[in-house]
Amino acid sequence: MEEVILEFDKLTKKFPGVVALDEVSFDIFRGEVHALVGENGAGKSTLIKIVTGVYQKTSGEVFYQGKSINFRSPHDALQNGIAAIYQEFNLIPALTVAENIFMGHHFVRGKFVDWKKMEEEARKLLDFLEVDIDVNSRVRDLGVAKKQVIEIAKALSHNAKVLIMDEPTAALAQKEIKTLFRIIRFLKESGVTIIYISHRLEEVYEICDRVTVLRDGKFVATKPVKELKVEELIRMMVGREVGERFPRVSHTIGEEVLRVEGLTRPGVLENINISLHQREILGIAGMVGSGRTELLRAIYGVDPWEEGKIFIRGEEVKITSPPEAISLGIALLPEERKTQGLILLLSVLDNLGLPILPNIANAGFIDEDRLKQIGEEMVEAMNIKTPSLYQRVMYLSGGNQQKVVLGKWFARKCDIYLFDEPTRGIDVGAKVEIYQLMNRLVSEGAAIIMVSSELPEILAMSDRILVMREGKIAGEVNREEANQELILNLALGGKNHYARTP
Amino acid sequence: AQEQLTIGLSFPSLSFAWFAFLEEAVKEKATQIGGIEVISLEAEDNVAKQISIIEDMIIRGVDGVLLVPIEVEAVVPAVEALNKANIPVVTVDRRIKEDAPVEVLCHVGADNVEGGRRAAKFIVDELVEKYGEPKGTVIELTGTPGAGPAIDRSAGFNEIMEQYPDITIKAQTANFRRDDGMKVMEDFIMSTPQIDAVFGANDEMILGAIQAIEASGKLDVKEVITVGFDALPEALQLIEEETLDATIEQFPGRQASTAFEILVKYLREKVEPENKVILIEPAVITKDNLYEAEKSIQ
Amino acid sequence: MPEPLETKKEKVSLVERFFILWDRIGILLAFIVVCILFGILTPVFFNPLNILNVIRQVSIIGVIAVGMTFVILLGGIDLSVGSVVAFTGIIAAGFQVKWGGSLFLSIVIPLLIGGGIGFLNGFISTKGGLHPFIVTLGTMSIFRGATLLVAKGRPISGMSRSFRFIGAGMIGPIPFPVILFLGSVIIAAIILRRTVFGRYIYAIGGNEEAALLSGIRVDRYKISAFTILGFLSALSGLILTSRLNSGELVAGEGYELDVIASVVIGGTSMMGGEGGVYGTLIGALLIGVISNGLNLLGVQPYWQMIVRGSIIILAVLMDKMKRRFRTA
Amino acid sequence: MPEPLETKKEKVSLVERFFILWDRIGILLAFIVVCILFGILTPVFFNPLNILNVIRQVSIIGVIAVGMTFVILLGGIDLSVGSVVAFTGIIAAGFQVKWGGSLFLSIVIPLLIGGGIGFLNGFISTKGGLHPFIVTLGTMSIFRGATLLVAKGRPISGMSRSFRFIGAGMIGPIPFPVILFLGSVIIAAIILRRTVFGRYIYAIGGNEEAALLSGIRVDRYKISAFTILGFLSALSGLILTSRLNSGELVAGEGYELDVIASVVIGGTSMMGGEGGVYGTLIGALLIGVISNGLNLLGVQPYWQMIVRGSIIILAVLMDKMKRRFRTA
Ligand SMILES: Nc1ncnc2c1ncn2[C@@H]1O[C@H](COP(=O)(O)OP(=O)(O)OP(=O)(O)O)[C@@H](O)[C@H]1O
Ligand SMILES: Nc1ncnc2c1ncn2[C@@H]1O[C@H](COP(=O)(O)OP(=O)(O)OP(=O)(O)O)[C@@H](O)[C@H]1O
Ligand SMILES: [Mg+2]
Ligand SMILES: [Mg+2]
Repeated sequence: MEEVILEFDKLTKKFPGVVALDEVSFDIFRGEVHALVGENGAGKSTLIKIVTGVYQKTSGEVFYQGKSINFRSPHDALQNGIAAIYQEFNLIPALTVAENIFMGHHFVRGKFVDWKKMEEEARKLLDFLEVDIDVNSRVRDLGVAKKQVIEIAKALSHNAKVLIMDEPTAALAQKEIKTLFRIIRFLKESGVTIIYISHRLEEVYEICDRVTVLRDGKFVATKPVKELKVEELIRMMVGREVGERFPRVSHTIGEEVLRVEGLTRPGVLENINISLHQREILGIAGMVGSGRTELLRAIYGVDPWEEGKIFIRGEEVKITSPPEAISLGIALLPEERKTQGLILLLSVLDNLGLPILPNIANAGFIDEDRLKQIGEEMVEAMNIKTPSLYQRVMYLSGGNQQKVVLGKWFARKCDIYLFDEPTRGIDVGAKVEIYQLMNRLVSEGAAIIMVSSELPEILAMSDRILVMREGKIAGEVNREEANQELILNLALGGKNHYARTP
Repeated sequence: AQEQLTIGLSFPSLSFAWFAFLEEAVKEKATQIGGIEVISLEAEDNVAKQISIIEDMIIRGVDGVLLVPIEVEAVVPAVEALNKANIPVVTVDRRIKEDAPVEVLCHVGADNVEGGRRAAKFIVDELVEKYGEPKGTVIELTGTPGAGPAIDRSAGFNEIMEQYPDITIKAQTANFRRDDGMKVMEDFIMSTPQIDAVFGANDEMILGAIQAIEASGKLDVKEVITVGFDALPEALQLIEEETLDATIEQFPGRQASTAFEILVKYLREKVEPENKVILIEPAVITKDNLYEAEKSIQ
Repeated sequence: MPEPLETKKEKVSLVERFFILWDRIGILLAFIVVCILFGILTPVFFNPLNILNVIRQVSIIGVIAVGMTFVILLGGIDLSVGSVVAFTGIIAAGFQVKWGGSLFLSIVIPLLIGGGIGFLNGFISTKGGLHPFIVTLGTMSIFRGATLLVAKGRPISGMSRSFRFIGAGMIGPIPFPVILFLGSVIIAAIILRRTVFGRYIYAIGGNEEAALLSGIRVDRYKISAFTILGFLSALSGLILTSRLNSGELVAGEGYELDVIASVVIGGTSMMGGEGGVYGTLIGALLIGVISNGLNLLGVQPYWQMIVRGSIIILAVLMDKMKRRFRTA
Repeated sequence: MPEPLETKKEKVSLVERFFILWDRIGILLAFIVVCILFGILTPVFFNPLNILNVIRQVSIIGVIAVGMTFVILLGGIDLSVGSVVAFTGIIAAGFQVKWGGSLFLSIVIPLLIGGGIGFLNGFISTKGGLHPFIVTLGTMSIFRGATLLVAKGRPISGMSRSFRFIGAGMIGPIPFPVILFLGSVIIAAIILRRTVFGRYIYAIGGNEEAALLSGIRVDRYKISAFTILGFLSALSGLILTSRLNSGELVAGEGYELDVIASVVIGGTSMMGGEGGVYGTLIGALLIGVISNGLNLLGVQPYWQMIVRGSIIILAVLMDKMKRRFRTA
């Protein structure tokens, strides 16, 4: 008989206008890896935030090691051996990696912080995670993937009995995920209980023992993973049959719309050449920190670059700011939704309308009806789960927030879309819808560059794939000849891909 | 029985002791006369606020107003409003602009320009005593730039000093504050090798300056001629101790109680004052005539 | 803040409208309570004359607070408003009295100068990448000095009859400054809620980086907001100069605190991105009403300060409490 | 701010150390330039006596600015510091002169009261969920009134010889306030850089939510920071009262601006999370030096204001420029 470590009994959480959790009851065994899955907005993050004391439950009970608990703050949870990696980053940008990892439980010697020990321990943890990050660099200078790794290290640093991971792999590429899984297995061996939330179902099958499915805040089922087929799991999550996971339609590539020649930003990008055509989806693959994000930002005029030329429809352009890029018909979907993609305080509608307001205004006055109509269309098309168009985006679930970021640019017609990890945190069902929207954009004549760390997505959706390594284009692969090994090989370059040229 | 009266008293700021004396004198007088409620409101040295206060007094329906204007001109609209509401007003200390088209029952006050002149004359005399002729370096600590009394006192002071080309005047503002007086004086001590006299446009500033002089180790307080303004008890104390040489007394208590009597008399007995303007001569208080000061330490 | 009132476009009953307003303008409840209290303590408080009186008193700070709402919504701040009041006031007085200017010049030039100073504040802080606190601290000092310099250290008085209308005139029973104040509140509310400009102010204040990546020309909007504030400060300078019939040198000293307080009490977040100008209206009125009520009651000066401070804290606490009860 | 100086722990040459410092304290360059300018214009400026003079003048604002650094690092603000200076000053003077208190009481009680007011500010703003701007605006008014009330409108003067040591004493050639000021800078620097408390201040200011989720008891640290600030404001009140030999009613009026300016000019971000107390030291010195230099030069008051404002803006601009050059 397995020992129950965490038990939920009719757990209910209500937010104004939303029942996030509706009498959810299930339990978690000591030492298992327990997957928690469900559509965006199903209530997964809410559930774990109740466990760690971020939210207070509305009713029901949570038992931990047999005792009813009701933590008032994450501090209490950590004291009791429950640590979590939250869906959104919780790092202090201006502080160093080492400090962030041990935030909340600094090493001290006497009254003073023991920097040396802290750096050492941080280095050990990062070595354990097989990443090469300078523990003295500031978190704000790191890319999303590295931040995610820091979050993992941070959670590990607590030596918790229960470790909760809310989409820890959303920003990670193959290699890091492998390491993470190795660590999860190791922790499991040493008796740690892990709650694992992910939209990548392959991972659930690879690493988890049992899976609990939530739908619309209600408990659906808990099953051992082995006894459950993927199709069945998806049906339990979505409540219906999802067709093809990657619905690709072929389209005839048109003329060149964007050409990048010799783009260089010392230390980050080196001699990048790209040619993008109408009705084409160009995938960009690469390892963490290979410079993909930097490339998109350079084209969009966010970051300055030193050498090279950019041509739009054959004409050379100098783009120095996003507004200029937009006036040339370029749109960027940034990789960090919370800090770069959304105005959290504003409503869903206002966020969706942001790029299009000038187009639907008369003499500066917004056409509210038109805006509302566009908003409704987007919510419908993207299946954004929100109580109303006027809900602040800060109250949406992570995946639904991501959909708003996407919807923002789908609402505005552009010629060239730069998508940086577009489907990060989005559930299986909704992904399909997003791919379909991308197909529609392309068929209407747009061109897309899609940066993604999810290889299946890149492989299935791209017409052509560029692979980046250390700021350079390591190779180009045609759709027909592309496969996982080939791309990984190019991305890794046969040597330690983390080694950065100083 | 006497008619119960409510009298409004509006003055610039209670953070300066001079006005605190004035307020106190009014209240004393009120208890002495009896049957009078005094509503005293300060305006935090803000002209717009003073106007608001008078408007509020009108709404509340006071019988008369005793007004210490923050500024000679800016308060005119408020007096206009008082006239319109038929509420008699007596101005104290500072006079509103003379040709303003408003009715003021009476003005009781001292003349800041004259006070400045007297301070200057005192310093000149002392310099002559010291050097045999009017020469030397004099520091003038002026009040808050733009404030009425600061302008007037400095004007009177410089009017006299301009007549003596051998006297060098170095002026700097210390905002009527003691801490600024000290700070500015410290800097003067650094920059000016020889300082013969210091005039502070109020006692607070000169008291601060004296602290600076005493701490400097370079100048001797007894050597430097120091003159303040307002005759605060502390200043009088220092005159007694011969640290401070003189201060200008404008008799806030006498001004206030005179004005108050006139107002009450008018309200109760409909007696108009004989003179529309009663000026109380400012006096230079030195160790010799300390007893003349209102708050003198008996 | 999203505006359920306008955007929903469904028919809402008057009662509902009131509750929506109530919710949006958090401090309203506290304001009403304070008013009722004063009304009980001193009946003259609710005299229509007194009500107009208060609004007129408030209008000088209020007009600036309307502009400050824009700047704070952007996450900025402006300390120079008081100096702008004094400087533009002196310029207006100068044109009226000394430089033989027409009514037109003595109104238009100060407004242009005010807008210009605002522009300068915005320009230096955005293009120089400096926090507006520092920049406006600098211009606050600079234009206070400039005021004294232009006026040669003396107030300038004696305005023309027509100029005096701005601050002292009446349209029917309503003082003209009240019309200017309420007018600017309404115009600002419309701008903030219905125009692209307004929406972008909220967006920039909410998340500047995201706004930039969405293609909003952040710098331009920031500079515009400061310019509006400078312009409205100059308007306030005109009202004050006209009311006082004198260009005062110490005019506007310390206004920045009252102005910012009005905005923040009114519920606009110092972090930017949240709030609105109706809140500012209530915030400014609350400050005005407290001081008016205490004056009417004849509360002694020392106690006034203590009571005023306490009411302000209690009022905003009450607002918070109310919200807590609602969501509970 | 992470401290490369400490953390690297490798041997660094003196020159390197200087450059690291330079980089950390951005405004240093501007400060040096201003000093050299004044030194050229008026040789007495570099007189050691004058240098001590400036630091002593600065210490009154400076001690508060050290505390304000904590609060601003947290993303907070405190407007009540000036009133705390006045209130604690009057209490100290009261114990010295009127209530026959000992030297001990007239030092300890004001410090406790100062800390208490700080605690109150922190407590109300964190537990009530109010922005500290509003809370401290309230307490600023409350304690200004309380000062006047306690003192009955009159300054209280005539301190004992021993009490006067705090503000006017010397240890060797060094004025005692200078020791208090520089001492508090060093202690604060150590706290901020080496203790858990200090690190949590940065963490909370950098990202409050993240700090909370990392298990940091945010409220506790916030309240502590305000308490420290209140305590240091009281210390400043003691220094001022002792130096002036008088508890002043207008003491500390307007200090909040100078104090915040020192912190912000010193490079601490108004958004919180970045900066440090050495920057504050330079910021406070810069403000003090400008006013001292202009006084030494005998610049007229009007022009002083204009020049002071311009130098402040130029100095921070210069700091920005330097950074730009370096990263280019
Ligand atoms: N603070 C909040 N206020 C109001 N509603 C909230 C809040 N937090 C979450 N919700 C709502 O609760 C529901 C559940 O959200 P939750 O974040 O738990 O979803 P999730 O399962 O984690 O989804 P995702 O896969 O997108 O992360 C959603 O409808 C969301 O909009
Ligand atoms: N502001 C910065 N300062 C210094 N280094 C930076 C900065 N931004 C990014 N880098 C570094 O540049 C490299 C490229 O980062 P980028 O984010 O573009 O990578 P990526 O390929 O998009 O990978 P991912 O987003 O998955 O991390 C990384 O090593 C990153 O640490
Ligand atoms: Mg989630
Ligand atoms: Mg990336």
